[in-house]
Amino acid sequence: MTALTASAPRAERALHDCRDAYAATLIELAAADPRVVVVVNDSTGSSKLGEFGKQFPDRLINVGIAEQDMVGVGAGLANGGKIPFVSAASCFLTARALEQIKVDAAYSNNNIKLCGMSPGMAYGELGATHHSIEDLAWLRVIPNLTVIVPADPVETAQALRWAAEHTGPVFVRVSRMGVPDVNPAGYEFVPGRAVTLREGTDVTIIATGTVVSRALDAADDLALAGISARVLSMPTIKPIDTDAIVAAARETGAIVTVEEALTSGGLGGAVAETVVRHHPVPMRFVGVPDAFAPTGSTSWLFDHFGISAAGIDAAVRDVLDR
Amino acid sequence: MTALTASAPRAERALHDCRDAYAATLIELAAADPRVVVVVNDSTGSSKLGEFGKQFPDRLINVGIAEQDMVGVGAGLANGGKIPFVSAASCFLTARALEQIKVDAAYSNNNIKLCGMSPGMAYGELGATHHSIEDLAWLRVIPNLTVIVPADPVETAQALRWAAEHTGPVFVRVSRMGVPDVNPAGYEFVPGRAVTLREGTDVTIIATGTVVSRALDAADDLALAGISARVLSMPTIKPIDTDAIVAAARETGAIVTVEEALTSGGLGGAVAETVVRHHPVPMRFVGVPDAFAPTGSTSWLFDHFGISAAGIDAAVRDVLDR
Amino acid sequence: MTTAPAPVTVSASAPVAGLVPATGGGLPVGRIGADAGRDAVIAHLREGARLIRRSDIQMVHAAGLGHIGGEFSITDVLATLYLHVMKVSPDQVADPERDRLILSKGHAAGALYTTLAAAGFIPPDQLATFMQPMSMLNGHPDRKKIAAVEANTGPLGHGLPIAVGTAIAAKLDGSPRRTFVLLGDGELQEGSNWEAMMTASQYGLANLTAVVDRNRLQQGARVVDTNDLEPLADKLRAFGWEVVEVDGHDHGALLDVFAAVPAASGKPTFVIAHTFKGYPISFMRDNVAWHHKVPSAEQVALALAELETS
Amino acid sequence: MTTAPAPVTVSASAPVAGLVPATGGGLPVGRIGADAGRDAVIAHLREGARLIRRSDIQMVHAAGLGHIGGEFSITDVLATLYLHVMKVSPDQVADPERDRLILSKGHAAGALYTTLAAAGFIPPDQLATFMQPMSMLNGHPDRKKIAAVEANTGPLGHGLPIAVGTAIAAKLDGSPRRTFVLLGDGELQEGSNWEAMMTASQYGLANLTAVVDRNRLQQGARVVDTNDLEPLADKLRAFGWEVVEVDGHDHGALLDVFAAVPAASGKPTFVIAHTFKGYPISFMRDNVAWHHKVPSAEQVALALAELETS
Ligand SMILES: Cc1ncc(C[n+]2csc(CCOP(=O)(O)OP(=O)(O)O)c2C)c(N)n1
Ligand SMILES: Cc1ncc(C[n+]2csc(CCOP(=O)(O)OP(=O)(O)O)c2C)c(N)n1
Ligand SMILES: [Mg+2]
Ligand SMILES: [Mg+2]
Repeated sequence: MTALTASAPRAERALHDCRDAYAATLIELAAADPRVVVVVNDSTGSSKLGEFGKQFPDRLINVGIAEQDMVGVGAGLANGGKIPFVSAASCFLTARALEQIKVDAAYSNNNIKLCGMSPGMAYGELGATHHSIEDLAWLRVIPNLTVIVPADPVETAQALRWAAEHTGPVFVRVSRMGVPDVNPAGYEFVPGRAVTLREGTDVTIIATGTVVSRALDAADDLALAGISARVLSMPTIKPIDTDAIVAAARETGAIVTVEEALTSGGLGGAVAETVVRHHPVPMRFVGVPDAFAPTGSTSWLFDHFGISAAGIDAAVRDVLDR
Repeated sequence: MTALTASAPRAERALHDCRDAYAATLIELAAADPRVVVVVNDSTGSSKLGEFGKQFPDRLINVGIAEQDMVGVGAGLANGGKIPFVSAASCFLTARALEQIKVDAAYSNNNIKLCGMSPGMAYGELGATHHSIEDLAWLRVIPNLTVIVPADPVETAQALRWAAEHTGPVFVRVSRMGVPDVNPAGYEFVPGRAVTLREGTDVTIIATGTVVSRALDAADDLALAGISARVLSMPTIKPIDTDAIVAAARETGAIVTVEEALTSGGLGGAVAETVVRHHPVPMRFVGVPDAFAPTGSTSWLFDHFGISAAGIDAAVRDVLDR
Repeated sequence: MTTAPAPVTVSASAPVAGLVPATGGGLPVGRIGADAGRDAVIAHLREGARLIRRSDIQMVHAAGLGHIGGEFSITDVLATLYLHVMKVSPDQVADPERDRLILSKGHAAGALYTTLAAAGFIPPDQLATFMQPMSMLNGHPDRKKIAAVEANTGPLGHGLPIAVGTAIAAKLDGSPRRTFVLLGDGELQEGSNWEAMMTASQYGLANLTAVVDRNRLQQGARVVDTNDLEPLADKLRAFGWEVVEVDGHDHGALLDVFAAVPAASGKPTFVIAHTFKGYPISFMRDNVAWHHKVPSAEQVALALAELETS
Repeated sequence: MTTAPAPVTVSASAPVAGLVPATGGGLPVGRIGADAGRDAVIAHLREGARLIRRSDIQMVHAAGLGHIGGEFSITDVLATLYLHVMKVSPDQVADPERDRLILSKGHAAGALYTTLAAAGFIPPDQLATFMQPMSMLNGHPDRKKIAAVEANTGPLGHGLPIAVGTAIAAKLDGSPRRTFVLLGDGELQEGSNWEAMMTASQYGLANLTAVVDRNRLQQGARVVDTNDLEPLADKLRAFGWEVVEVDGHDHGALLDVFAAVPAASGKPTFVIAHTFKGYPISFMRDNVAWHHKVPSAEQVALALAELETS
């Protein structure tokens, strides 16, 4: 995928593993509220919860490699008055325990927080079994479940704090691949609310999670070519911010979605359904197309699938047909 | 949901349980090909496979109440040269064995046929745990999996025969609630191909499976009010018939989808994604909204959610704004 | 702290043959405390179970849906727990310190509802709404609609992991509250149960009691012909549990078993309750056809007559 | 019908300290037939395993990714199966009558790939592409890319159900072909395994052999500290399997165990292979840190030196 425009110069940006914010925030929440517990499936290390376990050994519940049990135990802990954060690789948490998520978490309205770690293609070389790119499509349709995809460490921490306060089932995707800070100073996460990171009039790029920074880069590049792209960050996939989407459709006339997920069913699907209901406009979808990914590192796969400033740029030009 | 127009008179139509066509076709296939076997999870009776078991006792493999095992065993049988039809209530097959469907069936490209019995709200009164209304959204996004939702017994039989011939993973939703024959005499199922059951110019109703007859009824009613509705039956959800959808959007300018499933992510989602990509038009979605259903019989729930001629009629008028 | 016995109403009248009253009549029977004396408790449980079964079969008949076979096999266990053993009462359903029961075999919801009605947790007149549109009495229990329901079940193999979670919560709280979970025997074919058993053993959950309704029948066939569980006690013991076998229709024996929990060993306890599907009705008992068959009016009348003398 | 022994190449040269060759050198070693005599077979397997480990550690080092600890614990089992026991050879990978091995602990793909290379199923030069873009050597095995791979694994708890399916297929065909499945011990915490064990027992799958790599370590901790499996043999026996315990690094003992399958009892066989994660490398052995740690060039050199004398 080659860029159609020259790249704008990029500022040097430190990259963060959102699991660090995750781990620190859980420790903070646990220190403040004795009801906070964590449930893992032999995933203490991959969730960076070693320090949590040192500080709260009884409150780190490791059920072993048993995802159905893990979510069920989480539901039971919620019944027993705890606030469980179930922390497991997103691929296994969602694919292996989907009925428990549907029934024990959502349908039962239990106060359980499901934390999908290292989602998307964070485990690039490990292959399709370890890619969690279906999770947004699978979870978004489950009633009564809030689905959050933070874009940077600050948003991760805020989303977790909100989840701890909120009574009810929540899924949070906690990213492992390095991301820069994308939200402005003083940012406050509001569930269900899109964030306008850049104003624009020709097209709107709606991105979620790890790819928000790439959407911003693409907007920089497009500006050089005289294309004014609005950039919306969409941290909540469910409930989706219908107003922001409809305004984008109405005001900019075209939408490109970007996600570290399948192009079907997830953010792109949610936006498409909203758009045709309220204000039909042309759309393009950047993400993983309908295929199992080949072997490759995360960054190689991002480029391979065009989940990059260049790929977004191309999708914008395609939807604008110029 | 009350009809906005008078109902057209309906012809008396015999209703069929598609499981009968299912059972008869599996016996026919098994008689013709010794590789055909069936795998069940204590679901012999609910799959109407008693007679199959009598005729082919060794080829009805009952693993007990163990869905993960069931799909894995099916994958292993395929590896061993068999053509396994895995036959279980759609709710449990899809929610409980989703990772096995992703990995052992689709990613492994095994020659396995997954038969989701009694899907949708066939188990109305049994509640949301037994409703399989997420299955289309969940399975449609899995690469390399063909997803078929037959509308009547003839299509059920033809889809199964095609699945047996086709090498690769296939999911077929086998309906339990009574449906009339909707396809014309001489009908032939073609995978990936929509069927135009009625021509029309003002709007297109795209329906799948059990609700196709309701779409036809709604078109009858709408005709009385001078609204010309095209009716497309969409037996294959994946791959979706892009050409038929785009033609409908272009030629009729508005689309209403109808499914015994959530209004998000399934047929409606697939059509919305196609439309915004190729020819954006306004859409409405008839199905189960984003909620767990209350207690009630199948027919009560259909009416409750407006998955009826009257509900479709209302959705059409809403999308046409008249 | 067992709650004081509620007034015992034993007013069920003999049924008019062929005529099916809307509910069992005579519910609620209420809970009975330990101070009543063992014989009185057993008599109360026997009568309670009889009235619950009366109510259940009529309810299933009226709804035209239900799982009467697997409901009758667990009625005595449920009656023993809710009418006496468990520290939970209608005014305590939100008390964090309540004992909990999770009906993992959620298809037997009818037995749970009629037991909860008998114990005063839900108004008996609600039983007439079983499976009706917008009823709180869904085909499988829904905790959002009934406060006394601890978990939404229906898909098999969910209850034991949840029970492990409530038991860990109690242990973290240093609370003596107990968790009970009732499973089907066919249900034990679900692997999630064995995951949960390992966790329960690892965490030393002596406060957790699982009861398996060992009626030897599942949906479509005998368990032994589907996916045998034997040697079941050996399996459970190898998974680190205390195992007790009991006649699941003998209230006195059930009382003894539940009184022995938590086990001195610190292990969780698995009770193998030997039962009969459809017990004690002659034409239902041990008959796989009665998994979800709905009794006709005549069959209800026959069953009610048999229950009179049971 | 064991295939004739392929020419044995034992040309591995001692490594230059600090210098890591691209692959192990000397692969493939080929299969050895029964007619070679037991001592020759054992010598061949020992040398094969040594070369496989050489190759594997260099491959993992070069890729900067892999699960070397859990690969070294199963190398001897894999070598025994692929270099001698199993009736499958490179020109037979599509033969319906081949024996099958399913690597359920798919994270140990590196051991499988190097073993397949040693046995001639994949070109040794492919090993240099491990984990690289578009490689056939993915982090977990993919049967669409490698004909000798029977199942795409990686998520734990998938292999045994699949193996049950291949074994039922063989039984339906009246074929003597055998199925082997290799699992991790931590993996046995997945309930799907226990479901499959019940099915295997019910179907009397004597043609099925499961091997558990009993290295007593899982990803983040010791098994006993996570979710203990003991008494493991009792569990497996209670689930209807023959149980054999063996030193999983002793090729002769492994040969004896596999020769005894199918068991006369008609039951499936579970082999508890007692192993060490990271065996035989002094600084890796029995050390949980080596689950997916990648060895430095110095560590590779040290390990290769230790392998010379192993
Ligand atoms: C996950 C799942 N698979 C299948 C079913 C369908 N089902 C309902 S009851 C039943 C049989 C249960 O047998 P058992 O546990 O012995 O209970 P009993 O019939 O004796 O009450 C089955 C298979 C289900 N409810 N959940
Ligand atoms: C379903 C699932 N959950 C979690 C993981 C992550 N994981 C990979 S390896 C591993 C530990 C496996 O332990 P064991 O089976 O003992 O294998 P060993 O580490 O000894 O090779 C875990 C938890 C996984 N691959 N699949
Ligand atoms: Mg039973
Ligand atoms: Mg291990």
